Amino acid sequence: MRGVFPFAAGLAIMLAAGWVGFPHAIYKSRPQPVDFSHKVHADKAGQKCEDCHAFRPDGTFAGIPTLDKCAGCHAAPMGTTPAEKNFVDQYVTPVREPQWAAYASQPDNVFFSHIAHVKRGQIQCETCHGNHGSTDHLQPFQQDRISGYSRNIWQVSERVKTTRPSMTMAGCIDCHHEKGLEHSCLDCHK
Amino acid sequence: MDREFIARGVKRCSTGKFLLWILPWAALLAFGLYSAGLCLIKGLNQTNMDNRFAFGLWIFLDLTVIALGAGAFFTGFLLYILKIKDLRAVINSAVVIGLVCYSGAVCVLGVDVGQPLRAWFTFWYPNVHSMLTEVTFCITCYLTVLTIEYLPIVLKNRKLRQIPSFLVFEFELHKLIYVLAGVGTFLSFFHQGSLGGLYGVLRGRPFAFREGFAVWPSTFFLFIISAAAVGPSFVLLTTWLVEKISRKKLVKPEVFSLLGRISGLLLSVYVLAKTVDTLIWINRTSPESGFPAAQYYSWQPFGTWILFAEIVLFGLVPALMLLAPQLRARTGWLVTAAMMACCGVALNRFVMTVQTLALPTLSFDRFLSYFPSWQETGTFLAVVAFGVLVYSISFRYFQLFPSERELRRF
Amino acid sequence: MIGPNKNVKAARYGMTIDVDRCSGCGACMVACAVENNVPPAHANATDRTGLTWIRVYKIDNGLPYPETRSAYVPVMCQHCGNETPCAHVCPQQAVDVDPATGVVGEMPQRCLGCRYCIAACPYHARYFNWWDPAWPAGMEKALNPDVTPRMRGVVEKCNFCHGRWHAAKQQAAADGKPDTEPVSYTPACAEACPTKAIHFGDLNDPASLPAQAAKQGESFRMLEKLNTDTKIYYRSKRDWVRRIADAPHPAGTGKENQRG
Amino acid sequence: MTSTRRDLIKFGGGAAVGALLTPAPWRLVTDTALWSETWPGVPRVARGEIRARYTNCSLCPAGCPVRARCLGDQPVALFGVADHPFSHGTLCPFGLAGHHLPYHPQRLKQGPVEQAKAAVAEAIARCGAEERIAILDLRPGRTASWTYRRAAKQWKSGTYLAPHRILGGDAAVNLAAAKNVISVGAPLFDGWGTPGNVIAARDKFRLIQIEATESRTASLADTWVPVQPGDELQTARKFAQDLAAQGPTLVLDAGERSEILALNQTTGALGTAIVSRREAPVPDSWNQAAPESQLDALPDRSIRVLLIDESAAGSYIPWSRIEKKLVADNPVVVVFGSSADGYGRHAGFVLPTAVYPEAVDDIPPAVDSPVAMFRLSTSLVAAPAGLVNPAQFIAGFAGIDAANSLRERADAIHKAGRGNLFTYADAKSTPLKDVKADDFWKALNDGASWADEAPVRPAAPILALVASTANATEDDLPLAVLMAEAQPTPGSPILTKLYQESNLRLAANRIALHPSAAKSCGIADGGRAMLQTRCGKLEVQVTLDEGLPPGVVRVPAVPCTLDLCGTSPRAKVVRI
Amino acid sequence: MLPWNYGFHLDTGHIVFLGAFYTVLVIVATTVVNALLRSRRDMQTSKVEHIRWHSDFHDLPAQDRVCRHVLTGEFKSGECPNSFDCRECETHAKLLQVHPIAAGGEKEIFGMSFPLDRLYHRGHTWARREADGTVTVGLDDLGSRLLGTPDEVVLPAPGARVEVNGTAFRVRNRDADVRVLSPVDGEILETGDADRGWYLKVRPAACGELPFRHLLRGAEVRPWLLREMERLQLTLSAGGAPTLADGGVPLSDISAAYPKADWDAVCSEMFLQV
Repeated sequence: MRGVFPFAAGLAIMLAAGWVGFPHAIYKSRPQPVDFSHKVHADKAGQKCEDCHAFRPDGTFAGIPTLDKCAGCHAAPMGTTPAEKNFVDQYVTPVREPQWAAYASQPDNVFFSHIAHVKRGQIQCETCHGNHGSTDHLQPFQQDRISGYSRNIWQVSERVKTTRPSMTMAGCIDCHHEKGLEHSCLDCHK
Repeated sequence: MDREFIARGVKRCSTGKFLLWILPWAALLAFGLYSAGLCLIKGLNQTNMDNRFAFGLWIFLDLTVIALGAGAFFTGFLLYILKIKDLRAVINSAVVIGLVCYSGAVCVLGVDVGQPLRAWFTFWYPNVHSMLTEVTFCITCYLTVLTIEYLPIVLKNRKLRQIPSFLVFEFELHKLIYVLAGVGTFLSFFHQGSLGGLYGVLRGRPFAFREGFAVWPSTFFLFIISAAAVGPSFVLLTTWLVEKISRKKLVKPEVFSLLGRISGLLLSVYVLAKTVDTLIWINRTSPESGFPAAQYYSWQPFGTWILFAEIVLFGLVPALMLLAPQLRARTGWLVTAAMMACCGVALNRFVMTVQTLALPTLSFDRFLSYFPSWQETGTFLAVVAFGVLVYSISFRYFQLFPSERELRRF
Repeated sequence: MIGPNKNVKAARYGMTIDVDRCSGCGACMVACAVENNVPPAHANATDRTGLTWIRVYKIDNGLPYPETRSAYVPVMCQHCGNETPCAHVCPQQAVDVDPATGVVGEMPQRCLGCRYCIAACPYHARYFNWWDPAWPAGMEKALNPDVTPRMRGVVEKCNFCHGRWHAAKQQAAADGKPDTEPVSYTPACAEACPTKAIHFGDLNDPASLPAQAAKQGESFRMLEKLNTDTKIYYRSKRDWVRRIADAPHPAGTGKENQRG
Repeated sequence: MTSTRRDLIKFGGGAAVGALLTPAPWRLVTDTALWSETWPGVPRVARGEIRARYTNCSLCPAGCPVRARCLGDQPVALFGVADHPFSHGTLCPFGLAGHHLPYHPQRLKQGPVEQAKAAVAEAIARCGAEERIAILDLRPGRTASWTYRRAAKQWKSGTYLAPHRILGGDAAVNLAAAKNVISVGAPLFDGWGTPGNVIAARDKFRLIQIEATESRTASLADTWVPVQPGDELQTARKFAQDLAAQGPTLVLDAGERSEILALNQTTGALGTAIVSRREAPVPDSWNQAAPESQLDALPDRSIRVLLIDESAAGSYIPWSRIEKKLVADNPVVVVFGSSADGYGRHAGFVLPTAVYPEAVDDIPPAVDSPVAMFRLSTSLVAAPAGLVNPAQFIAGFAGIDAANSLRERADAIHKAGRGNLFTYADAKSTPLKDVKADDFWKALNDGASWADEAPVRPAAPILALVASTANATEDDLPLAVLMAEAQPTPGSPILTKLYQESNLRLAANRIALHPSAAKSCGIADGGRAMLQTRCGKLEVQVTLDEGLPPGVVRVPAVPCTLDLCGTSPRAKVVRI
Repeated sequence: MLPWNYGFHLDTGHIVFLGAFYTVLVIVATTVVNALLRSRRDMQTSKVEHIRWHSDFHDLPAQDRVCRHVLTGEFKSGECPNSFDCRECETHAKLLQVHPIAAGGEKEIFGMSFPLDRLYHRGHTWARREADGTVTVGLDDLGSRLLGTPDEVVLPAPGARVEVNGTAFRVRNRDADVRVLSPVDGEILETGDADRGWYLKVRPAACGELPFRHLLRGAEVRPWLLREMERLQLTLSAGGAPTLADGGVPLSDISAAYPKADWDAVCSEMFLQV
């Protein structure tokens, strides 16, 4: 019996470390520059996703809007929230682009065409970005310390139940596989 | 000082003398590891390989040592499966040789790939149609098997076997060794073959391309036979060498002769098969893909002499020498023949790797030659040194030749 | 990998290259390197260790001066359609043939750099990154955003400018076209060729120039007897040029070609 | 003791097993593999909006229209402007990579500007009666050239120097009108004229290439006539006589040798394939400018101050010819250029200039443009601080204002109201008279080219022929020198594809020999050797080329070799 | 490699290839695990001594493993299949019925005393059945001369168990470290020493004749000893020492007489251990 104890101890410690400690340790996280509320903009301003996250004429996706887009409405504070005031003082007035971090940013070698999925595939934003569009606060941005890949903390992933950030290749493949659109690596890699 | 580690009743040189022997090899190993480190950290630009000579000294080395290491599986196969009891005298030695060759080869492969961090992709996303996948899987599996086969030899060490659990485990594991021998044989047959297939499937390289049966080109089978043929020869060679160096009688003469006979038989089969294959290739395979076979030998220094040397000089001749009882009886002839057989297979692997890449396929392309850089050579030497070290240590502390003790009396 | 969606109309992108028009200026090589973020050579690189997805070889009729006559042949990945030698041997599926386009794709992020595919390729169209890709300070700003640079230790090769193909598909999506029709686009080499010697198109589309050129008598493909069914059709009125498609001449006549 | 050790081992074992049962090790394995995609060795590409901007390439007088694919403001790729009436959307390999020039490692960014100013001012002050202040302009015909001529006028001993040229100035070539072209080594498909125009015209004329070696042009010619160096003239004459009957036969020559170009007077090319070309209008106020004069016309040892504008590459004059014109006691030589590899090697001061596509400059019409042209090379990327604009630098000394001479020239052209304006963005050609002055200027800056109207019946020019200086026979030097096609120095770093990663073109540090010639010098392929001529020696690497005649050495056309071989056509190669 | 990995298709290639791969893995793994379990069981059933003897016996030179009946010349040749444990040997049992071993013989052999009241083990120990049913165990004359006056004798504590061919006690002399093999199974009652002429008093695990069947006796002793003397000579000569005085009486302390001999090796030979 006594002989088993050290073994069990080692086992327990590593299990704890690996399952509890590691998943946190592997990510370094930083807060977003502005505490932006998608909720407020969706409800009060009554905007749709594509109002701000627009497509360019050549089909490329503009992603997170630049300051001038925000300044269009927020030249001066519209509401009373400190977050907005801070935003206006810190960025709009001195015309300084906020350094947003994209949760769902894909690595350099991935070619992801939003328009092909949204316009052609008729996929809702929520399918990949979850309830992000209706949240009140921006969660801190998490990034893998080793690979530097970002973690899409918003995705409601049906299948990829791992500690890897979701919106992985496996996730993409699944859908493409079902639709028979899984042709070659270079479909989605550049 | 390390007396209690050395088996009772066998003579071993003094520790000092042993260290003196080890030292140069250790130095060589250190140098080799340094050059290998350069290749890993600075990248493969440290080598003299290029976009035409994508494979160089290392792949040639891998193919050769794996062929020579075939003694491990084949002796095991003969002893445990075909129950040729006399081979018990060399089986341990054969296992160590195998282990050395395979671990060396795998290490070099680790340096040879451009992105070692991704080496596991081959296991995780295998392309089962690639010969290289077959090679990778089999070699890693077989290396594991060899390590397990090596374990009993280690545990039988005089000091270690005093620990009851070791003694018992060794005893029980040794009872099951034939299972591992069987698995090893299966794996070896496949990867020796797929190493040949590696080049035989290159339809873009008519010099190497061969037709075959099912998914396997003829080189697949040629490599199996040649490896099986040369394995015993190499065991014979090393045993003889160790006897000379340690100035001891290690195995009975009849074991030498037996090894020679086995090697000779298989070698003659190989030579026959190789000849047939070559004829088919010259008269059908190569011309059909638009390459008249004659031209391969018009690029100096690769003349037809190389074909002659490969098949006749280092194939047929040693085969006959090994089959002639009266020649086999004389150690000198026996060893020479074994040596020639080994050279023959090395030459064959050289032709497969280097000549294949040196020959141009496009009419306006150049015939290229390649000479390894010192970093490449260093890595190569590291494998040799590693082999000698492991073998020396094993020989000193483990019973590589069980009959040594009784032969000691005569 | 998996067969394409049934209702996707498969394309077979290919090229026709008029050797008689090629002036050997090298514009295609430069345009290709710029388009695909191929780095400048390392100081120690040579024509044997360099990276040129498309390479213009100078060939000649083998006669001594002044009877010698030469021509220039751009050689890039020939995109074999039949038992593609490189895709067949890659141990980890880093090379595949897109059934929807016929393009042989190399996936550098999947490649482990065993270089087996280089040994397998009869056209010497595959290149290994012997060095870390390095650009002079500031020049990395000028990299093409549609193509990611490759790391050291992997193989790369021509993929018919798939960055441009992506862009074309994206544009098609923006224009509301269905993704079942193959898009038409032009790789950098074809666009840059000053003498218009290179033409790119869908071999499945009879109207396309390559499809028509392929039928002409003076068209030929490299090492046709290997039966690799390549998608690059060369074209020349000169017999001796068409003969280069055959296997190398024995050393007697085929001289060492120092150029190209 | 042993029990604790055993416990330790057990603990370790448990830990190992435990670790294996967690995601950690597997995740680490995956992450390291992913790290190998993003490790420091791999640069990250920027992302953003792609847009097209237009300019004209100023690497050579062809001035091909350029469509720049820009990420934000940064050009990431250059292409020609398709359906441009003259260049037909063609760019040469050097133009295709022009946007890399600002990042060339050898590119100059600082220079002794103030010291140069002081030295020049001082030298001008003590400039003797017989001594001159000379401005050497390698690419005449630009607006900047006019500034230099105006400046030269300001000094009593000011002289404006330009390389001697028979074609490309007042006389231009009209390939479209040629029935035959006899080219004595002229690199028609290798940097001569406007590539797009030459290729477009190619199918209409018969090309006879008279050249010792089979150059690119020769390989595309209808006939390649291999000749021994020195026999070109006779051969050209023979062909000229035979072909003249068949219609306008244009005779071109790589080195613009008068005796060869003179053949045009007998082949009916004058007035058809060679036409006189009037220069684009200039403001009246400029008209009292110094004339263009030739270096050889000056007495030796007469130049006190020499200002060389190398920023716009043109034909390179071997230094030995310049050097003997400089005064003996420390002349002041200032070179304006982007690298120190040219005249900078000989000059007292090298002042850094902007390079394409930083610089704003206009490009004179190419030799094959029958009519005048005016197009701007506008800056696509911001130039670094500390650079010098040669024109304004020199204008400053002369006390004239050249700040917006380009605009003045544009207005002058607009005032004349001739010709058409072709705008690149919309590929539209509009008569200039229908365009407002400001729109004209704006269009030029956004990418456009103005072409003068063609005269109703082209006039025959008087060719500026000069008596050729016979070269001393140098029989002790066994090899005749063949200059390879010109190459921009420095070019884009990516040009290693042509010079190093394939030997498609002859690299600056290489020479080519026939194997037998190399053998006789005992040199193997890639061996190092010393190239020796009357003017000096240079260490080079030897490339074997069976396409060469045995008696010649092929030498790349870069400043250092031009200094060496430019004036002495024979050389010898010695193994080292 | 796994069904959910990218590029996995359920086609023949994958099934055959990966099938073979996983089979190999399973076989190898089960073999090792199997060996581990067996050895664990052996440890628990304390068969260590048994296994050590078997392992040693297996490694003995072939000509040292000959059957006792070869010694007596009943057979030409034959290795002992039962590692010198004649108790379960049918051949031995049969032979005994045919002609039992002659009780005779002499007690003086080569000037060494081999009293007839004892049974001899091939590892040079003897066992004497006492009247009280116990068994005394000691080194035979050759054994004690080989070991001479030991530097150290490690005897098991009373109450410990010994088993046939297992270690009875350890003797150290010069560089030799000898495990003296036990002739009998049983429990140790008392320990003696060289002066008392015996080392162990054992209560045998079983009584009757069978437990002693494997021991040499009577007329068998002489041929056996003859063979032993040959072996001794061979080992000594192999060790480079001069041979024994021909047929002469061995000295009382042989080891002392051959300082140059590798005594550890000699003893390991003579006391049947590796």
